[in-house]
Amino acid sequence: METIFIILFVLTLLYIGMADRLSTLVRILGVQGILLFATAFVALDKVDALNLSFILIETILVKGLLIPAMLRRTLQRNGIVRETEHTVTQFQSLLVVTVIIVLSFILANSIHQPHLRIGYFTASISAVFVGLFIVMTRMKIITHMIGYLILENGIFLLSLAVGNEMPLAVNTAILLDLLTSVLLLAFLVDKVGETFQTVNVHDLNELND
Amino acid sequence: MIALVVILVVALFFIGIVNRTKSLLGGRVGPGLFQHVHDVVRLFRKGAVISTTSSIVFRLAPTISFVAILMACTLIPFGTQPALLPFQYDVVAFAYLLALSRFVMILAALDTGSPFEGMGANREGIYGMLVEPAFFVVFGSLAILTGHTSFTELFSTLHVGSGGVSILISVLAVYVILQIAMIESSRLPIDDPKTHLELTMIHEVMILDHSGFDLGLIMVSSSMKFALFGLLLANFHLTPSAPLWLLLIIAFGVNIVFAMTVGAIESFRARNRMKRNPQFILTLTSVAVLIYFSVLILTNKLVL
Amino acid sequence: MNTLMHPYVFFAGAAIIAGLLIIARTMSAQILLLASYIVLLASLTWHEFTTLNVIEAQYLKADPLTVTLLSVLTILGAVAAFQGVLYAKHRGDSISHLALHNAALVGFLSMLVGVYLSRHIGLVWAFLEASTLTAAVLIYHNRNRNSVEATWKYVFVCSIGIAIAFAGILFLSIAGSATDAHDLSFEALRAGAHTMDPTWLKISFLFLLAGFSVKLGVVPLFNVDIDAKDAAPSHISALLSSVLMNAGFSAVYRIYSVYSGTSIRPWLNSVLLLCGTLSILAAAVYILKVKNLKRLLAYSSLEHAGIVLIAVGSGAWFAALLHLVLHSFAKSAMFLQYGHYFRLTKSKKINAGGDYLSAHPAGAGVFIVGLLALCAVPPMGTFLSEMLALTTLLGTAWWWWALIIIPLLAVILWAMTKRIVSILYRPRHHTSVNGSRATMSMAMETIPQYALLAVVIWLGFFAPPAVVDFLHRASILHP
Amino acid sequence: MRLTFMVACVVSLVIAFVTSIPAVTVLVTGMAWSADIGSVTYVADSFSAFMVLVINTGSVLAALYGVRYLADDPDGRSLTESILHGTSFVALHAAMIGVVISSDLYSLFYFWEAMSISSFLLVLFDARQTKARTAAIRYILQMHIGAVGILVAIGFVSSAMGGVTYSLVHDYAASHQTWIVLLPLAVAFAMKAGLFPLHSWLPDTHAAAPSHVSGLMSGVMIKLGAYGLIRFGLLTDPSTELGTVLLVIGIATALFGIVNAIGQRDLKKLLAYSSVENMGLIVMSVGMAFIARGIDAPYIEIAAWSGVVLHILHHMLIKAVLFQSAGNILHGTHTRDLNNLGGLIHTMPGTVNLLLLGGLGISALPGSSGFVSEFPMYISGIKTMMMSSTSISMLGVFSVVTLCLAGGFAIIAFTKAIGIGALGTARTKAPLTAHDPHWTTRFPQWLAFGGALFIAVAPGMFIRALSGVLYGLSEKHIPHDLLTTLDTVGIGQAVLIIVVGIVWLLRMLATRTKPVAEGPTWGCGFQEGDARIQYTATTYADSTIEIMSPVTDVSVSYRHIDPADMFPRTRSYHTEEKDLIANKVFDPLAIGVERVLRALAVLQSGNMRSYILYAFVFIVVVVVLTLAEVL
Repeated sequence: METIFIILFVLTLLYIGMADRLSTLVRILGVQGILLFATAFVALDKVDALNLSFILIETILVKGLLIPAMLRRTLQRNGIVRETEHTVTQFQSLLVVTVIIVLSFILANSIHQPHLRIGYFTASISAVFVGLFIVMTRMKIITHMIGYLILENGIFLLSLAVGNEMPLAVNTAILLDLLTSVLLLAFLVDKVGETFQTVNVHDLNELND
Repeated sequence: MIALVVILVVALFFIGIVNRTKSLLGGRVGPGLFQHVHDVVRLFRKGAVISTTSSIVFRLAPTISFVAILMACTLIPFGTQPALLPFQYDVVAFAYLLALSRFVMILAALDTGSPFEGMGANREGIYGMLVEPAFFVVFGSLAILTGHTSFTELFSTLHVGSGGVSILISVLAVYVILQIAMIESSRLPIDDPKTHLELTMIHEVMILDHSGFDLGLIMVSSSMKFALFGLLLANFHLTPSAPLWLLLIIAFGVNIVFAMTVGAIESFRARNRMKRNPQFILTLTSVAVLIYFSVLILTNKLVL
Repeated sequence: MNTLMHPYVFFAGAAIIAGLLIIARTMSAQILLLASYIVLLASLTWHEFTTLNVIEAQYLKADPLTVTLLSVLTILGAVAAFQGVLYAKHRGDSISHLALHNAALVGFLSMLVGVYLSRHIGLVWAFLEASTLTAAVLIYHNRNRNSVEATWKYVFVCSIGIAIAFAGILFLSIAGSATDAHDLSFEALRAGAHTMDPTWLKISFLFLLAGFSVKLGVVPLFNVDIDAKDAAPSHISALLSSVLMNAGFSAVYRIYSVYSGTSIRPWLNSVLLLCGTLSILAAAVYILKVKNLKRLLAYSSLEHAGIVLIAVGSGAWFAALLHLVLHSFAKSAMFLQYGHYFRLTKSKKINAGGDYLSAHPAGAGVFIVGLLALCAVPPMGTFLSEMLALTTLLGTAWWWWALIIIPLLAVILWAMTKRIVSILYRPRHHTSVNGSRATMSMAMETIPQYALLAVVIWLGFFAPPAVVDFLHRASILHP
Repeated sequence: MRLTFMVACVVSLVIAFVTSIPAVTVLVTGMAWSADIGSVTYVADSFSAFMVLVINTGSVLAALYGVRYLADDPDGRSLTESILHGTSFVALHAAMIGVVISSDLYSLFYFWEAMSISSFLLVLFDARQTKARTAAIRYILQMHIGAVGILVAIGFVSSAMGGVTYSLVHDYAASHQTWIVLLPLAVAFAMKAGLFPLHSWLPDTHAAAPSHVSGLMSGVMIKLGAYGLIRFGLLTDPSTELGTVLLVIGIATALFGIVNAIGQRDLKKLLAYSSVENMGLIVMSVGMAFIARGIDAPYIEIAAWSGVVLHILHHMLIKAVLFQSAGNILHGTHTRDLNNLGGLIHTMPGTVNLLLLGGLGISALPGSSGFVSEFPMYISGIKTMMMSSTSISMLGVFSVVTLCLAGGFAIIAFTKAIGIGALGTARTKAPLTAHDPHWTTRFPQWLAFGGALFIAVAPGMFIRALSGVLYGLSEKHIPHDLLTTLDTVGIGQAVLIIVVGIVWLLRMLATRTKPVAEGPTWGCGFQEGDARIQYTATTYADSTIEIMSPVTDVSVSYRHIDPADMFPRTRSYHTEEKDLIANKVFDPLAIGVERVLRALAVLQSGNMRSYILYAFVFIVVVVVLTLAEVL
């Protein structure tokens, strides 16, 4: 069961590699959020109400609904539709994502750790690197945010892969932090758009030596 | 004490002999032997013309220069007769006293603000500097040879022909000292007192502005400097065993030969080109080093 | 007072004060609230000092390191809060603007208190991330192009960095999952670390170091720190260079001390040396190039953070902590004085300055003494700590690292001196704007700066044995 | 300014007073002084005590001069600056004392750095001028690099021995390779002492510093470099090899220094290069002493040490006189360029008299303290020539030749400084309007000169008084005939001075009645001679520089006249004296390092995407290095 979700999740990563329209990326993020919930739900050994509701909030509510909605709003406010400048073509981008997934699989397979779930590990590592890849290659700061969120999803999966629980208090703090940082980033995207009249990264390099 | 007397006496006629030799070789009769002395006496009596540019340095310099030479005279022994003021390593003091005389004369020259005197001063400084290593290496070598480090002790054991001493070393030493004497006294081949083109002079151009008593002092100093080196050379020939009268004769004889040599050289040789002078003086150091090595071999310190 | 000052009380109090600050609409109320927050901080510090190594809240515990850093935080927090009010006054900011700033300041400082106090690695992470968010508000304070850019970059890179660090924590728990050490508190980790798989430990340390480097302000993620310090108001830059850096140190150092009980200790040390050396290299490279005084100071922080890591890596833990503390004071003084510089020259540029000795004599004194402190020369305490660090390094098997580090330090010294001296002495031949001279009140404002610098001298050479002893205890996290 | 410095002066006097008492006690009783301050032990043996006295004398002279010098300071200065200057002065004084009474490397390093930094702050005094600023910064950089040597020594010794007291250094040197500890220390000391090829900071710094500070730095501070070499040389049981190395370095330094002094146009730079020379002579003599100890030749050793001790004293006093005179000239004329001076003896007689006397002294001419301080060096040199081993004998030749060449060059250098700078006619208007400063500026100068004169006529007395120091250095008693020789030299000097006086009186008597006419200088028929036809500093040095061109670096910027130039344009001829080592070695090195570092400066691109990349590059690099087992 969980293998299906993992494969679906990896598929979304491939889709991200191809996607061009920003709204598509945002939608994929939403889908990822729901997939994460499903995975977590299945993966959890013993489901207690508190933990379940916590994960529910974190994945469905925050990752699946709240963040995509907010991103969509930001897109509208700044009038951004698609990524117009690429440093790599879509073909290359897809190729790289594929390579990342393959390499992650090889890496995960080479690790012999009894408590490590290889499938999760592959997916999470792929997501982390795909997220970073997005950040590296895209020009719009909003895409950077999306890349960061993909990375965060990867980290979430990784924590599932490890299967080690943080105390609830710590988990809550982490969730709060993430949420706030995303909100703050969204706010800053607006501010950058306002102040610089651009949302392209390469215009944002006044601070250098 | 005897040494000082000898030097003073020699100083009286040295320049006279040089000039007489030159004029005889040049086919002239020339001035009398003591013309030089007369000149000095006349200068002592005269008033002076001094440059408005000059200062106390200009006036004081001849005096200091004279005293420095005088003090140098007190360091020279006469054969086995000790010098007036003998002490260990007085060789150093000797060289430095000559340097002092040079230092003040250079300053006096610069004090006039004349371009020619500046030129002479500059050359005097360089040649004086270049000649010193030769002097020290020679006397150092002699010190190694004899084991003594003051003029008095040195010459009490060392003279040409004295037992065990290589003639070669003494001859070379005499040669070097002779050349040093020529340079220090501003004679050929470095300098030519006869020349009347200021650009080519060294010592003479430095004293262009001096007159009267001061010029007299300068002339006395240069005569004494000659006599000083003359006695130094003579000391190589003063056999300790000989009686005093013989020694005196030898000493004066050496000085007369020295003066005649100077005269002869000045008659037959042309002055070096200015550019060649440093190199010429450096040759002396090379010869001095040769002496040093010979001494090392002689004292069995260096085995070839 | 003692029993009352539970950390929870502190955090509750801080939250209330922050809330009140946002709604308070008079200057005096703002000042009063800030003052009460400082009192709160001070009493927490005192409380923790008296209850060392007692677990009060579930995941909060104070050890000597905590108390040391808390003391620094209290002092610098007080100075910065005071300076913040003056800053708003000079700029003529609205009271609501100031209120937001003050509230964020309180939040920021409280989050750092959390970092110092946490004994759980996840909680450290959470507090550090929270400090990023509050710091963002402070960096954004001036609301101009530079601050927008810097804030965006800072928040974004911090988030990425902190995500990397989180991956490091997860790798650590992979390492721990093979054993029974499921608890990620420092005590449990320390107890179980030697049974863990060294490879995973290495990987997790690498990720944690890379992630937290953004807080400590060292290679690899130092760049955004520089930008943030450039764009933030000067008293905030002072805090970023001192207490925030200390927080990063606290995190890295606690992790280091957990791992150093295992077989990978030599590896840890050499990684820290590499990281420190690269930091110093980067600092040297940029200090040679930089034209902006504020960035110069920021790069100097990079250098000193590098020295601290080198001290840790070579085993001179006391020197590391001492250097960290001294640097906090010295750098704060310099940043505060930079504020005056900006007010007088209306420019961040070094070549806008000149003849500072006449324009602002008292401030020039701060620059000189501060420069001496940053260059680590007698009679500054930094001299002692840097000397200890370097001599310890020279006594280890890695002594040849010193051959790289020392020339770089010399380059930094040369470049810094050259720039500061040019500000102090170079005659000004500019237009009327730059001809302004410091007022009496500015001269008075240098008193706290001198006080901070005095601490640098005092701590280095005349500190009472009790203080030195306490620092020693603070620097050794586990016996 | 003046008031602040007066406070500094008083504090300095107090320090001098307080520290001199134990120092004198040490010298008189021969018992070392030691005290525990905090956990650190400070020790003053006879050599330290001697250095303390030297430091105190030099500092007090500088302070006394400084008070008046600063009173004439034309620039308006802020209170901060005054306080900084005063504090740094006192700090320098105290730090120097600290250096010589330290008995462990930590304290040494502390005071050493304190000394560098306080002198740096003092040099900053004139930093409103770009040149002075640059010089000061170069100075602190080089001092910092030098001080690293001590740091390295601390690292090695403390890790091996668990402590860094001097006795542990000795044990370390005995049980390990001596050079491991001695070489880094020697770099530090050589840098401070201005030994070739690490001397290049010295001329610029001395020229940039205010004159009381240059006098102090040159007279006292750089001696501490020699102090360090001596102290640690003795600690490591000096061998003939070490002595030879020092001797060779000393020779190179002395000759390089004095040849370059001749080339200088800047009066203070000339003096500074002369300090390089004198440090070279001191170190050469130290080397000689070590060699003598190695071959067990007590007479030579004692003679060499006497030379060192006397030369330190002599140079401290005479350099104070000279730099302070230079300071007076600078204040009077606002220039240090000899080509702009001339004829000062008419407008500033008081200052020029001192310059003259100082010039005589520094050229080591008879009648001065320089002669008696170089005399024992000659003794050791000639005596070494007479040693049985050929190689040792050759070293003696080298040292004697160096001494006499340095003496000869010094004559050229100082006749240039005095003759061009102070005599002749004024080359610009500046010297014409100059006048002597207040007599109080000359008070410390006369004080210093008086001291030097005392040394000149009674060297034996000094050596007797300092027999404890010499015993401490050599562990041997002074041979009687050495004392006799020195006594004779002293008497001879006194006689020389007296005879000069007598002859001068006689001359006055003889010429009293003679008419004296005044006229222009003889121009060989050329009537329109003016100040411009005089020899200049550049031309005076030209022939020396020509024969010494391999070790000097004088650049000439002049375009030769092209035959095709029908109407020649205005031409200029400009020479610039540079330091060979600085210009050809250190500067290119520094530029190279800077270029490499600048080339690395692409990281902070402002491009955030690359910032994130760095994290991964870092992780990958560490992983690769780990796999490669580098880490």
